[in-house]
Amino acid sequence: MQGIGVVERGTTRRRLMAGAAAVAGAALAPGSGRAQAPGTVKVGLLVPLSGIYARFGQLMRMGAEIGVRHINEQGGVPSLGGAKLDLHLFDAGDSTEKAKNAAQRMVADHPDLVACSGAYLSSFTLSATEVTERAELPMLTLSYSDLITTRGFRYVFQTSARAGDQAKVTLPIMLDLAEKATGKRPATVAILTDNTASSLSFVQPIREGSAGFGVKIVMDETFTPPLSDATQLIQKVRSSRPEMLIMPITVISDVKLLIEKMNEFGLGRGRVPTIGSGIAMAQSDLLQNIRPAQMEGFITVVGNWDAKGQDKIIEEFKAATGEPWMGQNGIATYGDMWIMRDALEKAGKSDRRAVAEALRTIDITEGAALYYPGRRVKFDANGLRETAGPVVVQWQNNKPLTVYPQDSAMAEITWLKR
Amino acid sequence: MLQLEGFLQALNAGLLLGAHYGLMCVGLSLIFGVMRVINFAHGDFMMVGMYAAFHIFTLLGLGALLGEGAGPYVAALLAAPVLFVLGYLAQRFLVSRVTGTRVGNLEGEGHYAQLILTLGLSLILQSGGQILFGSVPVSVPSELSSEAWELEFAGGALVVFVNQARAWGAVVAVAIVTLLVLLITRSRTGKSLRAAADNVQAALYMGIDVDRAHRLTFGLGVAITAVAGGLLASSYPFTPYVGLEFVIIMYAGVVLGGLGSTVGAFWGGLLIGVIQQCSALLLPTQLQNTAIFAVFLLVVFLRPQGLLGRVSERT
Amino acid sequence: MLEIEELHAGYGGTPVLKGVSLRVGQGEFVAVVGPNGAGKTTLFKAISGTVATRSGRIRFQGTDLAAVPASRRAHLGIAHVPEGRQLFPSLTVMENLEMGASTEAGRRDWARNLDRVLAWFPILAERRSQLAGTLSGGQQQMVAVARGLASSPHLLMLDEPSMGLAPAVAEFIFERLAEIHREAGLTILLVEQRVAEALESADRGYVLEAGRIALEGTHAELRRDDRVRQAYLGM
Amino acid sequence: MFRPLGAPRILLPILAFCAVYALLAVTVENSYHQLTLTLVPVWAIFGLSWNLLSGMTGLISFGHAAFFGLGAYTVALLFVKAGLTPWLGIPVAGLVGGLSGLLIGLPTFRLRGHYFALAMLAYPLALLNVFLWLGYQEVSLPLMRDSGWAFMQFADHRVYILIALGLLLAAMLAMRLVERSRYGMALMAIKQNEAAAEAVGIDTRRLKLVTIALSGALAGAIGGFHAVILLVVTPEAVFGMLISAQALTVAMFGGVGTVWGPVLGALVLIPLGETLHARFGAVLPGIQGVVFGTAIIAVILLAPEGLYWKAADLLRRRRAGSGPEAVPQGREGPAAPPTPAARTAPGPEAPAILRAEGVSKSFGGVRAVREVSFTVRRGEILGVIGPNGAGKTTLFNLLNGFVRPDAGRVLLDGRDVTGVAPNRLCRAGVGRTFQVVRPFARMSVADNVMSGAQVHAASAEEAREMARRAMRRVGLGGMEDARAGALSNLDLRLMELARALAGNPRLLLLDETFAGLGAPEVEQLLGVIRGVAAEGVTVVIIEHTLHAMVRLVDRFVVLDNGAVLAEGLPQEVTGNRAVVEAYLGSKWIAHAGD
Repeated sequence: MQGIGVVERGTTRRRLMAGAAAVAGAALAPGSGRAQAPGTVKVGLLVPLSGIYARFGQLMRMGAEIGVRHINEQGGVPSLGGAKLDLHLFDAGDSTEKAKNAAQRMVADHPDLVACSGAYLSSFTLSATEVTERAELPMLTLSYSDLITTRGFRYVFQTSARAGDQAKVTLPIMLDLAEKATGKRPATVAILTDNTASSLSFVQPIREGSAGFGVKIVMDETFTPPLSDATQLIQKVRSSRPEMLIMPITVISDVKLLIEKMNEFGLGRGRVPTIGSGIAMAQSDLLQNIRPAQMEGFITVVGNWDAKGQDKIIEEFKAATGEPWMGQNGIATYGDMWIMRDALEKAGKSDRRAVAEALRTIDITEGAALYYPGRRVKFDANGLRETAGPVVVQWQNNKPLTVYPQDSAMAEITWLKR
Repeated sequence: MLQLEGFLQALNAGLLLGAHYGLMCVGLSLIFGVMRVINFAHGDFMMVGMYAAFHIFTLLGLGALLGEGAGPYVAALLAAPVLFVLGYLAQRFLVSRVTGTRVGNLEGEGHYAQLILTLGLSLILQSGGQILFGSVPVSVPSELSSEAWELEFAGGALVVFVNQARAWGAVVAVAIVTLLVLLITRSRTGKSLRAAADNVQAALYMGIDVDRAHRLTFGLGVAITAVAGGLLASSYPFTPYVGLEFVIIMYAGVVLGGLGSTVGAFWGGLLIGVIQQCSALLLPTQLQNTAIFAVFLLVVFLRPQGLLGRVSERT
Repeated sequence: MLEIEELHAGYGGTPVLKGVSLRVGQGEFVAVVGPNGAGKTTLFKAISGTVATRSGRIRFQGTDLAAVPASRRAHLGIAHVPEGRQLFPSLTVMENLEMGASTEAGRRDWARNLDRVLAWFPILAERRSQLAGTLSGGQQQMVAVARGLASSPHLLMLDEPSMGLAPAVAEFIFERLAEIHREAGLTILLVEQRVAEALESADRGYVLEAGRIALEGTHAELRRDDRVRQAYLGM
Repeated sequence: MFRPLGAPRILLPILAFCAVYALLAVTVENSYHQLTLTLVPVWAIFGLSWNLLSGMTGLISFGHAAFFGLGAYTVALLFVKAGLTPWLGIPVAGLVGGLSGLLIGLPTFRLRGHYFALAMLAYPLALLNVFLWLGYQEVSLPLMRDSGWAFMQFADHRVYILIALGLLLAAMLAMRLVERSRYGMALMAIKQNEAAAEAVGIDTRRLKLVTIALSGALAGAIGGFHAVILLVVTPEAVFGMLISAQALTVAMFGGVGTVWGPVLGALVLIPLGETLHARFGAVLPGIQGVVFGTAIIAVILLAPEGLYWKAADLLRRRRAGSGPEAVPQGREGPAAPPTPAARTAPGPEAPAILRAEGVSKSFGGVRAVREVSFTVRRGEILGVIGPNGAGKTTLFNLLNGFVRPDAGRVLLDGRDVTGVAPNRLCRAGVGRTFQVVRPFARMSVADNVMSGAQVHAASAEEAREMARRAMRRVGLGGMEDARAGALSNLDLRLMELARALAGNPRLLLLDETFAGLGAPEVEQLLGVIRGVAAEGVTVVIIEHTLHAMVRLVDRFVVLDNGAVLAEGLPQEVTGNRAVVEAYLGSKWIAHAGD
């Protein structure tokens, strides 16, 4: 990127022990020698940059870097004399322990950080916020887990709707839509979910309240990702003949196996209307792994997505990264940078406690708010964004397009008739 | 009828997937059988094999050349020589230093050193893989991965879908295992590998270059597992960290079949595929891997030498 | 053909051979006898390279073996029939013989060697496709000897070929060895506990005790020696 | 090294290390460094737990994450569901770990070698799936703002370091005590040679179970503490394969089978991994793994047995080169004890101590021992001779319970002991030596001998005294501190004999004790054995050659081809034509008249 991402420096040198000689070459990283300019404010991004989740972290990094560039180009933080944001990256690695270590490193080595964003996986966010909470460093996150804002923490701010809430909002909309398209309200639903925390929270209200939604659950299967074969799961879908399938999946390889198997069994492309949760079913990585035509009609519910009115940013993101669309990870961290800027602007000083206080009281429908569904940034007492609702994305013409909420929608939702 | 259909469907999926597992296990088993080394990095070598297949497919334009039907299989086979060289070199420069005749004086016959070394190797392959190949999951494009032959029984009341990509993969896997068995039972090289496995000292007395036999074995074992990975690469998106997901399956399969038995390893892998897919008929799907471990432990306790293993390990 | 000078060898920290010197001439049949643990097997292993030499020299047909790796020594013409047979149990009898013929000479002369060993040990022809691990002790020993011969060696080294065999079987093996020595003119170095058979067939013998050569001489000399009688019978 | 427990030389380094570490830790202000300093002892303890099972018994476990994870979940779930403080949760976690160790050990100890290692792999991975299935994807320990101390939540992270260090200190001291105890000796004996351990009376199965329970308890407790540090428990993070690998890595990297190994391993690897991660994780993601892996490989190629052993060997070599202290201490007296009281061979009327009745055993169709019957009289020296491969060692294995006969009985003092486990026979007074002596090369002679005394002694002190006495009996007095690896052939034999004698057996089975000895050495050993017999110990000795035996034994049993060929007084046997033929071949007889 443009060298906005500044790696940690300073104290790390002392820690270099046995590995020093071997890695001396790599140590000459770009930007590592740069002194902090007087008019800058340090913000952090703690995401997995290595290990099995690195891909997601990379996308989040791209979004944040563009966000910071835009903010700085547009005058930084006016109330701080136009101070520029200075983004620092921290690698959360591939385990909760590494994520926690990185968070500890972040707060210990950078006492002047005012806010941070992260940490992709909800378990990483959970362990990282244990650190940031104690350090009184505000942390913005898009993790869906219900646990994040139910622990009584005061320095964590969840920008997306919790998975359970997403399902509660989405399901009736889907049922209405089906009724409108087919003339018949779906009465049977099948649930096929992996057993990650966010998927389980998504299906929980449906399992518990199916009667309230007026549907009957005809199949309910939970599997441990990653699958090695989807045959018998899809066979169960096939034999239970649901009118709608709820299928929250988090791992790309499972998406491929399940979707291809549905197509193989003649259930794909809307034959069994399928609603997922999370970004795995709409990620650009799918293009490398599955024919987009096979995705046609699939719907997934996410926390944030490319929305109407963001074309310029999206185009820039696409040009800078070569990605075909921006997606939740890019847009969310982009927006997080703007929330940080707006909170700094409100706080009027470069201090983490002041920023946290500003976040607790912020209520805007402009600026950063434009990058979030609901178009408003206001956090409740637990740190959950009040108007955060689900964003519904549907594959249409080989692309996942936002179809809900209305003010963000880039296309009309369609319900393929059986 | 529905239950029967479900069973047949699961069995069919299990057999097809199991053939892929079997091939993977055969590679690991070969190395174990001849060198008595537990290769922790075996799954990561398979990962490199998957990437090799992917890049061979893309760079040689196999999709355009052969189509997305046959192309992926050719790519998988072409990954073998690449991985053979990699395995050969890894044995030549690293593993050989803690195996074979050099470790007689080491604590635990060098097993500790072998474990740590292959763990280190595993780390390097994974992390190096991330640097070289990136972290975007990829798969080899195949037009067969969502195509099935529909077998109708009972006048169409019962339909079994046989996935074409997996079916052809299973055919290739069986063919390779057959070729390998012919190689090690019929050819002089194969026999000398078995001789080196049976008795290192006696093999030396015969003038068999045991070090070379070990290099061949490591290369061959890695290459075979790489082909299995390449075959899966069209239906399974992978990242540099995919090895860990399969290495456990490989160990279980190899032990089930009987440590050191090449054919046994194939049956072990096949059995694991079947258990994994059929367990969901009885147990929650979430526990399908637990079922593998349960059966694995059961078999090991009842028949410690594995299904086809010899009664005692070489001492 | 084989000259050993002041050989010291052993495992880890324990020396086993403490200065052994020994010669085997072209076409000779030489026996080495001695109690268990005297270093007979170590001596053989040092010759075929699986035990490291500390000091001293081993020359075979003029070549200093120090520079020859273990796996190449068979190719020079040294066949080692190890103690306890050490067959390849999961290979068939024929495959074991084939492995014996791993040397260039062995492959070249395969057909001739096979005819010869099957003539000397006809039972092997019957058992050709049986797994070697399932044979009886005597048959296994025959395979071991035949496997050694299959390499077309210049020197055949046999380590306790009678071990664990019934006397009649052991005698059969010794008779064959004598026959092989006579007919093929093969140089043979034998380690044996059955002193009489060993010395009967051999031209010369050495007595190895505690890593040193205690005695040497022709078979007649040794057979008459009181120390040999005492050492091996306690008479 | 042959010193009573608690000797400063053993404990001082540990105390000094912990003191230095603590001093260093309290001066560190940076909370991230504090975290790293906490994790070093955590992983060191986990490594120690692995070391206790795998390093000390030689059974490699790939599944230590099972205990670790159960411990972590115990603490987390007790906290969340029952509000139980980790101060109590961690001990419970230890208990859970210990119990799971027992449960896992019971079936798994039936397996050996690679099968054991790989079977262990299955447990944590199965548990991982089970915990996912149970719905414990993410368990978060609640933040207790007002009662931090009560719930092990400290504002000052240095408290965590001190707790972790305290646990490490306790674990290291405990491990050191274990190492020095009879129990530790027994573990060492198992690792060296499980059969020999059984033969000196160690109930190997029970001991292994105790060990896996202790190891599991330690791993469970530290898993629980780790949950307190991390505050979030997920199945992948506690049952994952990488956790099991972590235990292996720190222990093997630092040195297997020593207290210092895992500590050294953790001291190097944890900060190294962290530093690499911090420095390069965000610059060139992945490079940290490459460097880390390369470092591990480089070290293991240079020091295949781990840092500690490499350092120890280097140090010893240097000391041996310069200092006089390395020269082994002299013996107290001549190797042979003073001329023993004259003994007379018991006559045919003497009572039988051991009887074999029609004992047979086949291995894969080969009849190794066929219908062997004979009697050992109390107080005699009986020689069992026969050519190599005649079945002598198999017969010994049948006599002391290693192998169960296919047919026939073995009677000890008239009581049927057929198939009774060797350790129980040993307790009943049957000692045994082995053909191949495999000492703990790096341990002192006394420590080697002690392993034979420990089951018969009430305390380590007593065992030490018994070992000392046994060493004097065989003429090794004064050699206590010599390294077993540096002993001569004869001294090794004497040490093996002392080990068998340390348990004060009534009946001693000696397997090829004279192998590899020169004539003067044989004489010395003959004297020792005569001395032992003179003290009233019955001796059965297997030999391959006759020559020394005729001057030692009262009576011979001659085996050939698995069957008794002859039995009788030395002069009868050597004159027996069949015996001569079996030994020397018929040709000898033919020439005998020359």
